[in-house]
Amino acid sequence: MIEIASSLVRALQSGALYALMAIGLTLTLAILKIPNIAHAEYVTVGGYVSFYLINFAGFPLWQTVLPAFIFSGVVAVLSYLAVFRPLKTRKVSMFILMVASFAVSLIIRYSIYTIVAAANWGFGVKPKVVTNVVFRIAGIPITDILLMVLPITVVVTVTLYLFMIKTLQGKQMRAVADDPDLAVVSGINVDNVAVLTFFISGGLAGLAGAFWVVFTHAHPDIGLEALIRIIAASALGGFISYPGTLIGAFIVTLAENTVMDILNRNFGLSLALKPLMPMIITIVILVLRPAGITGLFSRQPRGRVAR
Amino acid sequence: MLVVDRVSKSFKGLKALDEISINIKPGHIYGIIGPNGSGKTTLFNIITGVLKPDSGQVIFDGRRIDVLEPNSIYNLGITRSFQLPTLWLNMSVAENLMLPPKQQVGENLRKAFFKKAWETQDMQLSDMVWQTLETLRLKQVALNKSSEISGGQMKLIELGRTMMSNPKLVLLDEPTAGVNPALALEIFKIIKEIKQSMGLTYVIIEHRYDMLFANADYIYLLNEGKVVSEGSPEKVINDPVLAEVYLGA
Amino acid sequence: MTKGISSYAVAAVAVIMLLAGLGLGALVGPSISPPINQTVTVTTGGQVVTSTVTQTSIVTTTLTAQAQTKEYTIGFAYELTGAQASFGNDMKDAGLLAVAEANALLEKSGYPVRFKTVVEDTASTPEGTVRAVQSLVENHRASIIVGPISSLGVAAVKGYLDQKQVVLVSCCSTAVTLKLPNDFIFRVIASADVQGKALSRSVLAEGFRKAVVIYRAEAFGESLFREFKKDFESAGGTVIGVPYQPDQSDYTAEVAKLSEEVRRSGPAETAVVAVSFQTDGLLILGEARLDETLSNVRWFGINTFRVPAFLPPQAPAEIADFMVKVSLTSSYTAPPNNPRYFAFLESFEKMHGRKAGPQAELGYDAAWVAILTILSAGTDAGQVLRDTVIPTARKYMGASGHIWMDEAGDRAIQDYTISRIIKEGDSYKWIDIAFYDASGNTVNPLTR
Amino acid sequence: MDFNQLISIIVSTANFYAIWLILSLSLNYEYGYTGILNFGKVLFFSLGAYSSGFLAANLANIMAGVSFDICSVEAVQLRLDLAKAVPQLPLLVFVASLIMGAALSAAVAYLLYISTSRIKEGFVLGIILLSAGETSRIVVRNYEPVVCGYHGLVGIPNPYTAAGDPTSASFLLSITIWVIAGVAFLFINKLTATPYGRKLKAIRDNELAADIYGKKPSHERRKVLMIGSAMAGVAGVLYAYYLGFVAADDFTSLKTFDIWVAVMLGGVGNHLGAVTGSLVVTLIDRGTRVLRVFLANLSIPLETLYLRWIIVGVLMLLILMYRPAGIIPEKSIKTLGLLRIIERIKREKT
Repeated sequence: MIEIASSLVRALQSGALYALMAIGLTLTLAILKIPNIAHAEYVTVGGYVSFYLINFAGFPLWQTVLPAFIFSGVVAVLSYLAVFRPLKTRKVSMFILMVASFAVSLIIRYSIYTIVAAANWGFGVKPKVVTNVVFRIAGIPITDILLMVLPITVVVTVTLYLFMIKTLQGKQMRAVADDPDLAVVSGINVDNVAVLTFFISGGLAGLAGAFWVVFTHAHPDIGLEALIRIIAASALGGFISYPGTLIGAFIVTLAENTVMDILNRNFGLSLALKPLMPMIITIVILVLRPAGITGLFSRQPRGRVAR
Repeated sequence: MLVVDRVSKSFKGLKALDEISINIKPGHIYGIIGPNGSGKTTLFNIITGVLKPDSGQVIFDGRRIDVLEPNSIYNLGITRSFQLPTLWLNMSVAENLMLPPKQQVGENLRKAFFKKAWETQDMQLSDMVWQTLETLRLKQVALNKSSEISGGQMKLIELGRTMMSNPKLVLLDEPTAGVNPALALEIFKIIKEIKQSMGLTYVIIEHRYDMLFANADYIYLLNEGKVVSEGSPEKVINDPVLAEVYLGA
Repeated sequence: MTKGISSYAVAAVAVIMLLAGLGLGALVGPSISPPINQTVTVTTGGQVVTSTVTQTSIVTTTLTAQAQTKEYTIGFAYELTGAQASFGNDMKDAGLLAVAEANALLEKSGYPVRFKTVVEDTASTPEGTVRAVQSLVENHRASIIVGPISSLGVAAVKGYLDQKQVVLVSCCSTAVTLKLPNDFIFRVIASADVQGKALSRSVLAEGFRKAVVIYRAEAFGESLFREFKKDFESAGGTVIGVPYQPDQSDYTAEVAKLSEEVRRSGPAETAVVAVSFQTDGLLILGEARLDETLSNVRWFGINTFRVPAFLPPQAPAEIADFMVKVSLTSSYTAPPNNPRYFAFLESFEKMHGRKAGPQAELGYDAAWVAILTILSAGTDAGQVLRDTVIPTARKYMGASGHIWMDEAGDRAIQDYTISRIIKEGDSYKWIDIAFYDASGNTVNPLTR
Repeated sequence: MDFNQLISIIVSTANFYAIWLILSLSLNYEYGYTGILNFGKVLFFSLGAYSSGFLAANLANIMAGVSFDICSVEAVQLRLDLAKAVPQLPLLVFVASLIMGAALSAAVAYLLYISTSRIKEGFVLGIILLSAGETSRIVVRNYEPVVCGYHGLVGIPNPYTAAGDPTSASFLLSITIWVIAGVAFLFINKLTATPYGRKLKAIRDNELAADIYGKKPSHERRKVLMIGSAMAGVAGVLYAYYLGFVAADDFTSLKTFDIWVAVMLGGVGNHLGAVTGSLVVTLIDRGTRVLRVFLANLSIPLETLYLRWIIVGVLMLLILMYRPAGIIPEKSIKTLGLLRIIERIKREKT
């Protein structure tokens, strides 16, 4: 019982981080219809900003969060301006956007590789700041990361929600999500909305990366490694639902921790099969509940849209 | 020939079609009019199998077709065009016209290998396409990619595809939408020509009432998913319901 | 009629394009980087004249040639990107050190042979290894291949090398399935059974009869666990395994499982054994730090833990403190107080400006075995080299000890020194406490 | 550079190229012609490789009447010895593997397609295939009886052991690989330069219109996915026999993306595009290796190891932005009927 409880706590901790990562993916998908695989790289960028500030400038973790947010946000906006905007004006299909985002992710990831190799930081290095146990409940360790990440996730979620429904920009974002053409007609500057969306989603990924790098290690592949979970979480939210993504992230980590724990305990399933969990979730969700998703992917003809 | 029998369809609680019934007899041109959202296109979608009705049935030549897939309905002889042209955009105009004919041997996976089996048919096909291109006056763009031609030409190809499929019943969804008046006239002229020469039956959704009233034999006026008036053009045009529907009076 | 022709014309064009493209690639490739063994370097006084000639032609030069230097290429195929990148880079650098040392010695003695290195990346995948080795053999005419780390990589190129008759000396592949005689694969590391025994005996020697092993679920970790378990159980112990998928960034669930198994088996009499590499090892230690049970048991690890990457300034001090707290005991592949080992560590740091990583001594020895093999054979003919490797290696005393190869070309005897981490003031230090005697399968304490 | 070296470079490059060509052709058939977003190509590729390993290992055991663990060193030795003793056997097993690899891949494609028949959106099917590929990799790597789990299966004998020396045997195998790739090219070319290919393109360009005009999109897609997967399975068999080795860890999703890169670079919807695209990808691999050594000789301090990926990324972006149709753009399928129309138009113009 206590083991189950502690695996729940673990799921809560990484679930909150994955939620922050996945929200951005859902945002760009729902609002701009860009399936941005490079989203995972913004996590890595944020992670390395935090890693650099901690190890070479002596910052405490909480002070690295804002720089990581801004830096990743800027990288995300740059990738929008350089790649996605020109493609969007050409009205290419969603699939082409995804291929482009894959290329962007290659470029960002291997640029980070090059920088890390040139600066001799080493791969898979632990940052100087480490997680610590603040207190224990019945032997279950409660770490400072959990105590920082959980409130931040809640605050970010609520802020984002309020932003979306209260502010003009938020309303514009929703208008673009509903019907981009109509939004243009009603005088919304879609380009500004897109930049803002990219900044927020990249920033949130970077923010998650700042914590993630302390939780794990600094490696150019950390974003890639998280990608399947991000996709799974977003898929659980139907790729459009923002609260759904949040819950999805927790379900994914729950499956990886608690469900895997139960399977291991009762059926002797090897823990080495843990990475299967997000994959199986994705398949099951997509096969059983495709209806929530098909609304988003309207049957676009390939190439130019006749209109 | 085609009987739509008390068909209903709703989207998220919104009634698009409300127990609608329509009876189409061969050899005539039928017009369907009605304001936006009155369920005209939904009706076409149900007849061609794109949507399944919530209740009611569609009968074509004595056969119930609302349970069939679009491709089977097509093979029974119903073809349609779309309001927004749904061409095969990465293919040439000529190819777009070569696709509709039924029972092409060369389209069969197993027989495609044996060129002899389909070559003659493909040659005959090209003659048909040539004729259609002539009728539609589209020869100059025959080899262009269909995404690179004008909107009016796209509408013509939509029409051409219905001609190529050797149907019994043709449903045209706004064949002149977004087309200049001269071409619109031309299009209706072509429709009449084909009707005469091939003996087809047409059901046409159209916003240009003047042209529809001039060419159709029978009009259905739809509002909120129901037929509110029907009859000869003269009858419908003088029906006070028409003004009511359009002016909201 | 025209249709049929065009279909074949298309095919013909495709084939021509393929051949043209390949030819172009092949021509451009070597011309950018000329194959070295065809280059004859003539040293005259202080001036070096290099002219590219075919092997059979005679060098005619107006300068008075004092000696013709023959240059051999040693190809390094290492994991420079991908999951095992940190490992591979260390091995490569250790190998480069060996070649530099050899060249310095040869120059000093005036012996007219030099070694050149070409490094290729295997991307940590079997297919990448094949491509890397093919490039080394074909583009660069490597006489001998050194590397890769992973047994999967070695297995993937085995067929190719046997066919091309090129010798490969692997530093770190331990798979038992590659123990085949008469092939071109040689390994300067003992296959998993020896290391498993050494690890098992080092745990037994401290009086533990129960062990929980957390290990990488891949070829290396799994075979090591299997051999560990066999030996440990033969001595009356019980073993529980916790496998994990390597190359993840989150090991919380696995560490929790480890903790649970330790608690169930009794923390006081149970040893924790970690079979991890550098990156996953750091993550596991970092996570175990937060666990009460795991902070109060004894830990044992393989040689990968005994590297600077786990200690400040490269890693946070908390992890080193944890290692001290659990008296992490690790074995490394060298006989105790081996002067060559310490000389190697020193030279490595001098050459590359950083400390050597785990098992780097094996990368160094693999390169030396390759060098000595070529020197003893006096040729780069694959068949001759193959027959020369085993006798040469047997005469070689390396940084990792004596490399006595069996008939299958694998190291038969491996020396292990067992060391433990301690903290002295503010610095952390590994002290040697015992050595493993492979012939008697015993652990003997070191007495100074 | 001497002739033998040139030959051996061409041979080994062409081997990989030919295997990659089969994969690109099949993906182009699936995506370029029919619009199936198959992100799980590597799954079908790996199934071919697994069947070769599984058959080679188990048939050798059965032939010798022993029950060794197929992963043990004894079993490896047995396979190699048996191949020498009965030189016809490996060829037989090779042919059996080709059949089994193709059949298994097609069967799995069929099952996956019908179990996801409710899904109308190709994107979702793509993600399912991607996940299925990763799932199968993780399961096989953790389950020994297929191809020895993480250890990989060593010692798949060359099918032409009968030829005597290993050099000619491997050359014969290379020729086999090229011939199969050539046949695949001719097969797919002949199959699609027909009204059938035109129909597939209609399904790709606008599924709704194709359905309305009597083509059966779902039905055709299933067949295309099965044929494409069978081709990938054949490529997997060739790959396994070429390396003489199979390991589940080799079949990560990155391989799928490599194939996609080849098809997108070359140009979708035409087979020459796939031919060119995979050639470009192959040459980038060889080329950047050479470039790296060249730059290392110039002692430029920057690590150029990662350049290859950045080049691929930039190249892809350039293509997507400035030449969206790929290096070789798609052309009309010139069936006899279309040729006649073209002729008539020419005649009318003059």
